[in-house]
Amino acid sequence: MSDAKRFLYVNRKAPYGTIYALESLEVVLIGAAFEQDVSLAFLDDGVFELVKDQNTEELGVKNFSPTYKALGDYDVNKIYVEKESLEARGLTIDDLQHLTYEDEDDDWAEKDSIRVVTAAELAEIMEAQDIVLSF
Amino acid sequence: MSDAKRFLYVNRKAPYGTIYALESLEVVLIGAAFEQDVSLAFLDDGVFELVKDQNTEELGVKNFSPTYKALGDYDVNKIYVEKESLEARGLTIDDLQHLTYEDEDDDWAEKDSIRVVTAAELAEIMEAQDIVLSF
Amino acid sequence: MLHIVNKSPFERNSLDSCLQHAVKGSAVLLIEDGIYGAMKGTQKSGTVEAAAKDLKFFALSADLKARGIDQDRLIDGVEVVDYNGFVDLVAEYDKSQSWL
Amino acid sequence: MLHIVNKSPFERNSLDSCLQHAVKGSAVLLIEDGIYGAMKGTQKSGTVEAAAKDLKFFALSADLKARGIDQDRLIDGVEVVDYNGFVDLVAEYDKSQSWL
Amino acid sequence: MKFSVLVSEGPYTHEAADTAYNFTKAALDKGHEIFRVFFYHDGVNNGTRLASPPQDDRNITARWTALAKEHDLDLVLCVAAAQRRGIADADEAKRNGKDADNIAEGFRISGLGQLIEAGIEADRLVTFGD
Amino acid sequence: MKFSVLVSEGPYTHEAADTAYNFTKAALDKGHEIFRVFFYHDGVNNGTRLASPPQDDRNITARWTALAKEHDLDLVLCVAAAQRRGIADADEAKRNGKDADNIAEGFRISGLGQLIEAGIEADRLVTFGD
Repeated sequence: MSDAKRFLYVNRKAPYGTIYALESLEVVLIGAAFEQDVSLAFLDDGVFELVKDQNTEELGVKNFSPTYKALGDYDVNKIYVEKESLEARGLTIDDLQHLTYEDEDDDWAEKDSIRVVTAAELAEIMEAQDIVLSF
Repeated sequence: MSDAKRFLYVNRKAPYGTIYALESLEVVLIGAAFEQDVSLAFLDDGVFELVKDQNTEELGVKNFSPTYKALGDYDVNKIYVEKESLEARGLTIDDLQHLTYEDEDDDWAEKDSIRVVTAAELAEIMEAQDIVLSF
Repeated sequence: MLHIVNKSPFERNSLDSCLQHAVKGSAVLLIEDGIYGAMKGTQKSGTVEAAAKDLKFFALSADLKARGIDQDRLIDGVEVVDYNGFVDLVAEYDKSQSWL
Repeated sequence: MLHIVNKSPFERNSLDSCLQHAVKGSAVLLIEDGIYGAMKGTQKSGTVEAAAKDLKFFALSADLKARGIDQDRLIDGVEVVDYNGFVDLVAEYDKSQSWL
Repeated sequence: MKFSVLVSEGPYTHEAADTAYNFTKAALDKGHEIFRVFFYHDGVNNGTRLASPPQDDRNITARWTALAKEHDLDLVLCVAAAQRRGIADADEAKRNGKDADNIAEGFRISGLGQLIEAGIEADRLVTFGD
Repeated sequence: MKFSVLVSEGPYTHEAADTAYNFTKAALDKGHEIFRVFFYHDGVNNGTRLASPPQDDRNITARWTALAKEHDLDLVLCVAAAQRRGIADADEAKRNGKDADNIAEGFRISGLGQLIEAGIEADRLVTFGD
């Protein structure tokens, strides 16, 4: 992994209103095969992408939210959610899907993928990347 | 004109960043042939559409702002610009193009097409329409 | 008039602008990402709560459900309608304005 | 890092969000409708003026001219660059982030 | 009641294309008349027959085509907007020297005047956009 | 220096399509290398040959085609995004049972992996979008 680049996928938009959340996820899944150092950031309206119990039957579009659950299987387990963005929207971590991964360095123990961070912490995370892809 | 419908074209977006300002103007010009009662409203970033001295040479796209000057010839002379939107953007009426028309009921005297109105006045103007088209 | 708002109030100014231009007795229908404006307990709830004295608020059920926003999270007085209700609102009010 | 903002600060939250996440020493390039954020005397000027203590601001000349915004209307310290300057900024900073 | 519908965004990218369809269908199901559905701006991209969306998702163009067939709907793509964005029927392709066309069944290309007429003739005009 | 460019919006509707072109051209003129221009989301609509924009305005697709020819540029349309939106080359058209294709000269269709590779291989990746 020493040659790996640090890729951050920044998600700032609500799901369904536009396609960016869905097509961003498609990039992440394809990108997982490239063995890079991948992180995802959810801030601003992007935090709405992870809200649980999405049901698109009446809307008549594909519900892509279950796919977030698969991220752990793709070794995508650094998922940063911004505290200030949640608070501004009246959300807590309990409103979001519970995303986990199995830690191969810790006897495959199941661990949380989501880490709630402050805007200041997220700013440092962004600064530490090689590539920032925004959707 | 008794059967005419009152059409209001609402312009809320800046020019060039998106095509809506230009394609809205194309509707207005075509619509002018239909002998309806036409008004235009410029509010929010829409007020930027009327800013004078636009020069798109370096950008490499068509400068469509001279077309606003033609509106008077098409009998489109009720152009409402919102005072609060101008003020929030540090603009005054002097920053905008001077749009005029010739008043056939007043010996073809040249008159101003732009009327600066408050948000409250604009709300009443919107309410008085039959059709509101937003861009 | 029926005002239709389809953008998130956290991302854009369209709900704010709509509320500044909706006269007393008008209706505001929140659709697509606009439904986030109907949530209580957010940074934006106060704006809608204040406006609800003079305006009727509606939110589209298909868009609430798609986004996992349960009806009990909505500001008191916001009425949930389905697409049939959307059609009825358009018919009931003499015109509509979409705040794009 | 070079932050790139292409939306009007009056319409969207992208400039605000960018400024909340740009660390000291970063640069912010305003392009397309984002150039309105560089104007002085607006409701939003204060945000950029305050941020200018820690960040360098640039605005793209092609977008300023297209919109009829003269250089003397810009906040003090905002540097105007052309597309060549845009390329130089991308090369100078180790990465860029577009606030879409 | 007689409705006209204006669709200002393309398929999949903005929900407007879905909301417009769901609204139109609900209006028809309730017995209202749809005078016309007019596609402007990127809305004209709803009328291409070359799209192949994923099998597990809706096919927006096919849905419009089916609704048009069932209810004899008038689906009009603005000619100026279509020219800018590369949507053409056989006539337009020929007129502009193109070697192919891509318009889907049930759609037709016409002028902006059809939008104004849609506003004049209908009791209500509803806009779906970005 | 080696740049990659990501274009996320279609032509004319959003200025992103223009800015991306102007940036790419300036970078080439300054002697930089463009590893790849990748078109995603509605960006794939930049690659249709069926558009006929007004004569007094720029032709965005033709401009890319000319730049690609001059500098041997790699212009890649994302296959998944292109399928959703109806942009096809001859192979894609055949594979999806379509009777026509519409891709413009100088563009090719390939997978999303090409975007990741563009990020890995270039010194800088710049995104233009809405």
